[in-house]
Amino acid sequence: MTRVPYLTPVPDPDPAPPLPGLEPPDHASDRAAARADEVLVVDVEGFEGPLDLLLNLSRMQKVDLLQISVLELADQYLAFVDQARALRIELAADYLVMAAWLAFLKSRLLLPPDPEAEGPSAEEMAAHLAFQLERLNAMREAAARLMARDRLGQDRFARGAPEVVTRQRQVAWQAGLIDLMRAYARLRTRDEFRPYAFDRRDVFTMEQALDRVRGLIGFAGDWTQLAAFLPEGWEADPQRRRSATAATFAATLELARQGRLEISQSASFAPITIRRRPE
Amino acid sequence: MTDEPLDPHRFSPPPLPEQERMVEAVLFASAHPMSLREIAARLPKGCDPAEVMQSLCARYEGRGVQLARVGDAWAFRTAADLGFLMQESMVESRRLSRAATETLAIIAYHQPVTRAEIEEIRGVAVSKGTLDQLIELEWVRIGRRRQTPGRPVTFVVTEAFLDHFGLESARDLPGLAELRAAGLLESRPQAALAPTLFRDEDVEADASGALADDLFEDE
Amino acid sequence: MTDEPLDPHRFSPPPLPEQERMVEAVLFASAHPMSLREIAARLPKGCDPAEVMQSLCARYEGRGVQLARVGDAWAFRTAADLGFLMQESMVESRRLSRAATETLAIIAYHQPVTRAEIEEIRGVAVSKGTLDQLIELEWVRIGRRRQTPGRPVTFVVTEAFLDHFGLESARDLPGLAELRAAGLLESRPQAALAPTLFRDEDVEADASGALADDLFEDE
Repeated sequence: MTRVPYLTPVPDPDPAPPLPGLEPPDHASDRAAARADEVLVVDVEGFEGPLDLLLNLSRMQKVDLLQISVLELADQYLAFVDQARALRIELAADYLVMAAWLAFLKSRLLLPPDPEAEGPSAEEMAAHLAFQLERLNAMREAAARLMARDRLGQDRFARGAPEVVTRQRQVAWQAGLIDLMRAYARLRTRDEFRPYAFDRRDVFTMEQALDRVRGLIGFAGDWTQLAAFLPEGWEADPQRRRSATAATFAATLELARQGRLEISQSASFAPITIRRRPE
Repeated sequence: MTDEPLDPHRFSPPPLPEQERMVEAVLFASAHPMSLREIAARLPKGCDPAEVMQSLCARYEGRGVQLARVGDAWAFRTAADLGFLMQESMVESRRLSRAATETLAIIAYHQPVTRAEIEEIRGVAVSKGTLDQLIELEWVRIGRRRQTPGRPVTFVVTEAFLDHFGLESARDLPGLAELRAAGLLESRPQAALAPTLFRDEDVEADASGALADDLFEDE
Repeated sequence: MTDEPLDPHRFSPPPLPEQERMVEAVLFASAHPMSLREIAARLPKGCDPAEVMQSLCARYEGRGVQLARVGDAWAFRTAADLGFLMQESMVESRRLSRAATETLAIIAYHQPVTRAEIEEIRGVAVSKGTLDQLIELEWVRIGRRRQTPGRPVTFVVTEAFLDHFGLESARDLPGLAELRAAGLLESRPQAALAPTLFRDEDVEADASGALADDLFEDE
């Protein structure tokens, strides 16, 4: 069997190291006397759980945490729990769980290993406990180191009067003027609202042509050229002439359909002439 | 505290460069400008903040931060020419509410116009927030009071408004006929239309004429 | 203001010394560390704060105020050796309990770490107020969920933590390398090796899960 340091009881010249939290020091021989004294103070509150208590107990072995004797530690812990029990101090459940586990571990460590046994060996369990204690200790030291750093607001300071950054909200208007004009138009045309409006400056509509031709046809007893029916001011501009011609022609077709007038064209592309339909 | 050297000559003060560091740190961390006396109170005995301040000022000469004198006191301040960095300009394209746009339009077209007149045109009450917003945007300001009973205040558009909307004057705003001619009374979007479309002189005269007799007689 | 160059190629960025002044001003004005991106957002287009950071750092080397790196961000802080001058500005911080400091250290050195892991290391349940306090101090925040059964939430330290303790990054934690070399930062499977000191692991995972859902969305 290899020699595992944390399994070896550490020889201690002082057979009764004082237990933390228990005053006066309690070891087996003193226990009765101490109990009689009734000045015992068990300060379980001072510990952050059983691991913390174990860590404190292990410190009394005055050795590197990797060298601690888990056996001795188990004894010390169990003694502590016994003491608390004797004093009828209610220990939190996790302290008792740890006690049971340590008692179990102790028995496994003392007995020769059972080759049939499953699960981790007693040595592995003890090693893990040692690891846990070392890790907790390391974290505790790390916390202390952290707190000892040059801290902001204590050793290092930020600008005491930070300058205010004004948030300038710029509103971007992509169609600002259009919005404005639309809004205005919307307001001003609310009463004469038309769902669809189109400015037909250059478009002569068929309705307009119908009105015009209906009015004029009464005077056209003889064949008259279509061009004569075009409205005034629509002859010069080609676009306007085209629109007016088309509208007027469409209007004559409509009136012909209604039997109001007759249309004639002598040849292809010859001028179109119309006249009122004789009664 | 009681062990503090009472006799300034007992211990010599820190060397000047060290004092400079100290003043620098103390001023930096202070929430308020500090007078020379306040600074001296923080430093070890025997320090002379006045002397230090001079060299510290020189050190920050031309830097992005400067030591500024505030009354009798001193403080670090952003260099004046970098003040623009202290503004976080967030360009947020938000649309003015419909109420605000309409109100602005009415003011632009009819200025000077009273609140009652705006309400008459819009057909609804103008909330205080709307006018406040326009005034805050510096697009609208308060004009002279109308010489009518109650002497109501009038609203007019500002230079900033003209600037923002690229107008020479509020009279440049197109009239109804032009709006219609430009298709602005249609429901379909006409975002591409630019105001230069309506430079036509005749229509201009027409429109503003129509505008003027619409509602109000300006004086 | 509105004439700010929008096109980065239209105007070349200011010369480097001028950029340095600008970064100096922007960082001086802020009480909190600013990332390079945040700084760049405040400078004219085309500036590269990373480029000037080094020379700015060098300029403040040994001064009473120093440029400190905090994670991805930068901040001006007074030199640590001058802290004694600022006793009056000292923020009387509530003393952290031992549980809180230990928990903080465990989170810093083991991050990302679950609550169950913290409890395993300390051998005691994490009391309700401890994590709350650390989160409230903004030293600890919730990280991503661990991709293990129950998807427990993890805890990590923040930039404010680094800032407070004067660390450039979590990699600069004192003694980190030694602890790692000693195997003290590994999480070892501990099933059956140690007593189960608290039975509420599932409940715990559940509870912190609910918390995380309430507050944070990880991706």
